[in-house]
Amino acid sequence: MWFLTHAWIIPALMALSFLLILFFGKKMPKKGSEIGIAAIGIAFILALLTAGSWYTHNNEEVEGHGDAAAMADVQEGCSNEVDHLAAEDHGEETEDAGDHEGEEPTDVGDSDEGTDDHALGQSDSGEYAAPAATSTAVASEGEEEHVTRPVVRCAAWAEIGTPGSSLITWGTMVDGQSVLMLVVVTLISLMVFIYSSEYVSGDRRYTHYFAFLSLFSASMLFFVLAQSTIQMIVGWELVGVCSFVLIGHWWEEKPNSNAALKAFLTNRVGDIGLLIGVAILYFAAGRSFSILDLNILAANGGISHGILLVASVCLIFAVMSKSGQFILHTWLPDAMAGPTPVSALIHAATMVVAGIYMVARLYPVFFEGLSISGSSVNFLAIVGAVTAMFGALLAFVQKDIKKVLAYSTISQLGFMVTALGVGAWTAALFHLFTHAMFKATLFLGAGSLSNAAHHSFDMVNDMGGMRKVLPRTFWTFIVATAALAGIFPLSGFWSKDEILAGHGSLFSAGGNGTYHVMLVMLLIGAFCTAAYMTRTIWYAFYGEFRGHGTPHESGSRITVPLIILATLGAVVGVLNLPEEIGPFTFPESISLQFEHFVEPVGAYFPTISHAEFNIPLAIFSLALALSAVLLTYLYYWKGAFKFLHGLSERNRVAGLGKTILVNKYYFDWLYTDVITGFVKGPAARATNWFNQHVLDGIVDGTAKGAVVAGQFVYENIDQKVVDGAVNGAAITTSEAGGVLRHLQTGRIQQYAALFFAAAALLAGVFVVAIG
Amino acid sequence: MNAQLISLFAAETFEVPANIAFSIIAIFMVIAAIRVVTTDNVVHAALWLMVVLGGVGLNFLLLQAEFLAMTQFLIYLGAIIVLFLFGVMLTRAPLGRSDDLDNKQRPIGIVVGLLVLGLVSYSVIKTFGSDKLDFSAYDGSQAVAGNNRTEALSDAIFSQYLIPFEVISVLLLAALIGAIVIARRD
Amino acid sequence: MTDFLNDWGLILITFLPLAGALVMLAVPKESEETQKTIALVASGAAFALGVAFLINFDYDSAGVLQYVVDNEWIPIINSRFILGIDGISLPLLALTVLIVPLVIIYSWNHIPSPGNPKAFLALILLLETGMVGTFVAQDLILFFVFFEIVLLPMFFIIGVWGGPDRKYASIKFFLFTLFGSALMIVSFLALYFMSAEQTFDMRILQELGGLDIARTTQILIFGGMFLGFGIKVPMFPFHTWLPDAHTQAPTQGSVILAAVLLKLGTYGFVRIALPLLPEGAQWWAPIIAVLAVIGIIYGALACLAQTDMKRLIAFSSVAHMGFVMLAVATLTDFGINAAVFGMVAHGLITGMLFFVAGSIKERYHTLEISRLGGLLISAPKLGWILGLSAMASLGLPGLAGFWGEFPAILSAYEPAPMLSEPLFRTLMVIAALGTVLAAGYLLWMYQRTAMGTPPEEFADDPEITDVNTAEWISWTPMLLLIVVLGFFPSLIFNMTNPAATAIAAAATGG
Amino acid sequence: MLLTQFLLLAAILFSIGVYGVIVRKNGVLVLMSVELMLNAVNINLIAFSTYHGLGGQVFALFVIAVAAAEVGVGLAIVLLIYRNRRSVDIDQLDELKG
Repeated sequence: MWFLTHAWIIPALMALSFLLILFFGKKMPKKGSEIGIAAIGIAFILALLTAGSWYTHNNEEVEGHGDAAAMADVQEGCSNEVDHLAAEDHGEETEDAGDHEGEEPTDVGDSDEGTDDHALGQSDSGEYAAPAATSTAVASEGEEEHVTRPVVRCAAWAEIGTPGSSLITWGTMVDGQSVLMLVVVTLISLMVFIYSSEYVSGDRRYTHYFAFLSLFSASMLFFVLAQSTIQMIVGWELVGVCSFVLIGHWWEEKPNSNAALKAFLTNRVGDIGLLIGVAILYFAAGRSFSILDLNILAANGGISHGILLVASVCLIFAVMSKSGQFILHTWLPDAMAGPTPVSALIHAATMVVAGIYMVARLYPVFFEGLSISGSSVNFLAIVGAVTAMFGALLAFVQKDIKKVLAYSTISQLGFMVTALGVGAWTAALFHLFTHAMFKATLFLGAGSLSNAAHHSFDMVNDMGGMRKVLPRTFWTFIVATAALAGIFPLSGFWSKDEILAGHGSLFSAGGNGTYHVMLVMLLIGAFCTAAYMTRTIWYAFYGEFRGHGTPHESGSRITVPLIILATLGAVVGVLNLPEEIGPFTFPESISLQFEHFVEPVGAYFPTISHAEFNIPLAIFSLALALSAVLLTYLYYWKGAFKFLHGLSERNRVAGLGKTILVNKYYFDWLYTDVITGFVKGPAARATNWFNQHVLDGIVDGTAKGAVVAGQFVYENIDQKVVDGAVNGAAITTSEAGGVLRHLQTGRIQQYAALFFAAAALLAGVFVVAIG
Repeated sequence: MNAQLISLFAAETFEVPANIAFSIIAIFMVIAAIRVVTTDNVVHAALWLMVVLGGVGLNFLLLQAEFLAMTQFLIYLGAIIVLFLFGVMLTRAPLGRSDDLDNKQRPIGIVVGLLVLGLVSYSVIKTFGSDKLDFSAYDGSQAVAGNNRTEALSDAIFSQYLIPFEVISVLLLAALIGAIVIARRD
Repeated sequence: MTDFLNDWGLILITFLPLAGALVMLAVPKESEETQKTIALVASGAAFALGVAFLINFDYDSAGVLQYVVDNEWIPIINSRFILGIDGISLPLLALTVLIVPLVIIYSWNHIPSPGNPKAFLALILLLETGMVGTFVAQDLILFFVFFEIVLLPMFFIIGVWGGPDRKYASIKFFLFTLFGSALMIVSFLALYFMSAEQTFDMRILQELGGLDIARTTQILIFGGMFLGFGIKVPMFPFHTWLPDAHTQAPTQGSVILAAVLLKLGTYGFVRIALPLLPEGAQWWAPIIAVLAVIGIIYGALACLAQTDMKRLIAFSSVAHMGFVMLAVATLTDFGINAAVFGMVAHGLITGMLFFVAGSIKERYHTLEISRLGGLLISAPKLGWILGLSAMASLGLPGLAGFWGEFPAILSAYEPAPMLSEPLFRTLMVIAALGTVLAAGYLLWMYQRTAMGTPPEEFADDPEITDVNTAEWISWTPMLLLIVVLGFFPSLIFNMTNPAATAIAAAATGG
Repeated sequence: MLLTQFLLLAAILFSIGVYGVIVRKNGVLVLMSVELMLNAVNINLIAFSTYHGLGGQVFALFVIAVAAAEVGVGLAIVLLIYRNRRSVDIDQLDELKG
């Protein structure tokens, strides 16, 4: 329990590591990398302990009934809805059992005993009717009531609005989903940190690299543990900025900084959706950012369908940018400009799945808003399926091994999004989990290859025949490729199959809806995946070495993480074995463990149904993958299908297709040249012109007008009329003066005489006349 | 001496000799003043002026303003006359006689002077006629004895007239500096 | 201590800088160190008082005026000398008394040409008195007097110590704001004559809440204030003085202009226009909101076309103040909170950007973006500080800018009940688009100035050094605050929330 | 003694002073005439002070002080004029001629 309530330590540790590296890193013997590795190592251990703790917590007998009991681990004040539930439940309880201590929810504080007592107290006092907003899922399953009890801790962040009812909180919301991400993020981070200490050694900004890698881990963990949507935004943007910094790690070269900018700006475009979506949900949930509140309300009809639909479309927009979905995927391949470990960590395993995670986190919003259940098409599924298929096609024409992997990532993320879109929630997260392992292996393997090939990623021109020189890299790459292609019994097979089954179409049943079109698209995507990965292996590892110099195997700090990750990528599939495969049944203790661990059951999660494992579909998809491998093998290794070679040069249609693919469906052209070009160029210039000429023109014109008017007044009225009068007077005066000037002798004494005489005369007048 | 005694002394015992003294002094003063404005020797003019100023001081004594009289003697006779003599010498004025000291406005001057004199005399006589001097205002509220009149004067200067006094001091300073600035060779 | 603050605190904090300026006049021109010390001590004392206020302020009743000083002033027009602070004034007051000493420290070895630190620092201190006075004045005439006091020193700072085009810029600045002020004082007078009490006391006027003034009259009076305050903000289309003033002003002038002066306008809206004229505010709110959003997009687009760094930052101010005004126009507690936070955040961030721009100008003798580059190589720390400020400026969460920008967008989703929801929601979306453009122009600017390799002409320039001590001292507090406020926004919201709630209630007549 | 006798004496001295100011050509002599006028005034002041208290004496004192200052400055001016023109003839100072 301690680990669940103190999960905040993990991101805080990484943030501390960031500061330490930033300020003291350069003075350390290993330039700060040791701080980062130590911190992430501890974080990983803590994450594992948290996972263990969650496992126990989750499997504990649920004492008490209803959602109030399930939410007993939610700290007071973190969620209005839960407080509401608790109060309701509590009220009934005190009615029924007068002997209860009457422990008010208000004094729960952070004492876990208090909440436990509360739950115990309930079980003592017998059966209670579930409150109004209870989950029907729990009741309908009937058997044993398993309810997920998220552990939520929060602190006030700010209060904006009417005091008492509009507190913005931040904190941790720990349940299976966030624990899973904790483990994934810390594990991959640990591997990448170790790998990087060799891979980027001697780099010009080695210390900064580790600092920002730490900051990235901190932000990602902060995001994963988010208790409120606003906290999610913060984490979301912070990982974005870390990605920006790390993509642009070698910013001396223009293409790198361009890629960084592109990534950041594209994400910003998506962020509009996030900001607006969160704003809508904030007001819809009665001025609350709490994820729990939102989910409870959305799952139980507390928010109208229309609002949920708009909000989910807005949020999908955000997913498109962050998780590289069509049509905002274009930044992801360019993001490969960053160091390879960064690509592995950020642009394959963790940051890019933030979108998936966000959808999964707010799943009731999407589930209800998009009416996933009982439908056959929805926006989320379309986006995912299109991405999965077209992304895979793009991977075919890439020469750069990292770009192949980037498009592969886009495509695989499409799989996950589709899974969420069709209601296969667990499958999506399971695929996220397995994909993180094998895709990280692939990226790190690509890094190892380029290390040998003089830092080139061009597999067509600079690689080839590497299998003999880099045996460890080769074998791990092969394993990860097989997993990615979904070859039995590697992990990719299980997770991909679950997604396919979740469509509720073609051989399978038990899904939430019947998504035929998406299934077909995903199958095409899966076929392509197997094919382009085989192509990659051909170019990288077989044939003659086409580069220069003598390649050599990388050191142990590179290969050990590779081996660990490849092993994991191979075996983690067993974590979610189905209950039965045809005649075989797996004991309960080992089947669907992942699902039990991750998937929430309760008021804050919609009721989703789970597809059964389906042997025909599994065999069909496996056959597709194997045939893809075989065909590609024949094409490259054996030179079969001669007519295909050079087809694009001969056939107009094929040529056009290839051109479209090479130009990435012209999205880059559209964004960079058309939209950005327009905004930066004509639009900005027009605005500036407007400012300088129209607005400033008006201002200057007014000023000039005032001056001209002034001049007119001066010349005509002042000079002619007024001055005329004045001048007239002056002329008269001057002439009179001409007469009188003779009096002015300049002799002071004359003046004195005049003065005295005049004074005397005047005084005389006074004295004689008046006095 | 008490106040009564003084007024007695002033009013009666001193009446006649004072009048006689005044007449003599006044005649000398008028003659001397006329000489000041008519003499054709600059230095003589200064010396005649000295006579007038001394007479003024004596008049002060007659009016029982002994402090003022002393001041008059010290400043005018002591300082200002010397200053004039310096002025005369520094401007290389002819030390002997000269015919060129007056301009051509003598008639105008006489007319204006008589006009002023006539007017002032007329109004003075008309207004004050034969008012007798009494020195009661000197004693005013305070019983004056011995030197106390000077004391009262100083009291007046440093209390009631403090600010004008200060202003005058500043003026003196300014004049001093001004004179130096104007007159110095540079 | 409390008694002292009650009786003398506000008077001292307002007039200490002025006293410093007067003392400085007595110091001979040659002893520059003494002048700088006097300036620093005077503004430092004001800062210390500001800290004392921050400590002793009663946050629980931040919605009511505290430390009120109420003395007779001009009895013949019933104008009184009333000072007081509440949760809206306090953060801005604190911002002012913080920024000025930092500017003075920065000036220690950065006196712009043609020199004469005595006059320069005295003007800055005079400026401080004006700014502080504006934030604490609770009488319309007093407010107006302080509001105008600010004008003159700034005019001279731009006109004397400015760039090559300083005359044009300073006169434009002066005339523009004076024009606004003229209309503003007319509005104040109208308010005086129209209201039942015939008083300039804002407390009484706010209590009356414009109830005794007819709606059309209110709209007209608000119009005058709108021009007066709107020019100062500045709102589109009255902003054209700003880029010129910023570009030509010396660094210190730019910093104060951006950090504090622009806030006088928005503060005027929040403090005077909204609560005193609720019905006028409700009529004008949609117009203000539309202009604010035009300002956001327009400012951003204009930024993209700029070739001069300072001018770019100046236009970004137009965009950012657009967010503040959008928040104000919603007339909600949320919006006003966001607006005040936005003011403080913008003050810190844009002030910081101008500081950095000034330092770059000093080193490179140009701010032409196309000529710069590779700042991260030539002066890495300066480059990182520029990066952090740019990130904060584009509203990155975890830094101060976010808490001004996001709540502003949020508040536009649900404006006050009498305002049109569809309009404000549309504006919200457009404003959100503005955040993308903000990221665009700031990062393009950053890319072109800081990234890449230094251009030939500056490659080995010995003048291009990294951040020096005076710069560190004056920048560190601002940088720290940018980060701290990003993570602990309640530091500001605690003060503003009660006051903002009260003002929103007054503005919506509730 | 009568008040009038002093006042008449003062009047005579004053008129003589006026005559001197009007007639005398030499700057120093003009100043002397001015002194005559000032002293006449002083007599008046003292004479009246027998009626009205010490104020008159105080003012006479001030007049003396001012006169001293005036003489100082006046002589300085005369000196300057002399230095510039080698003459102190006031007749020749006719810059004010219209």
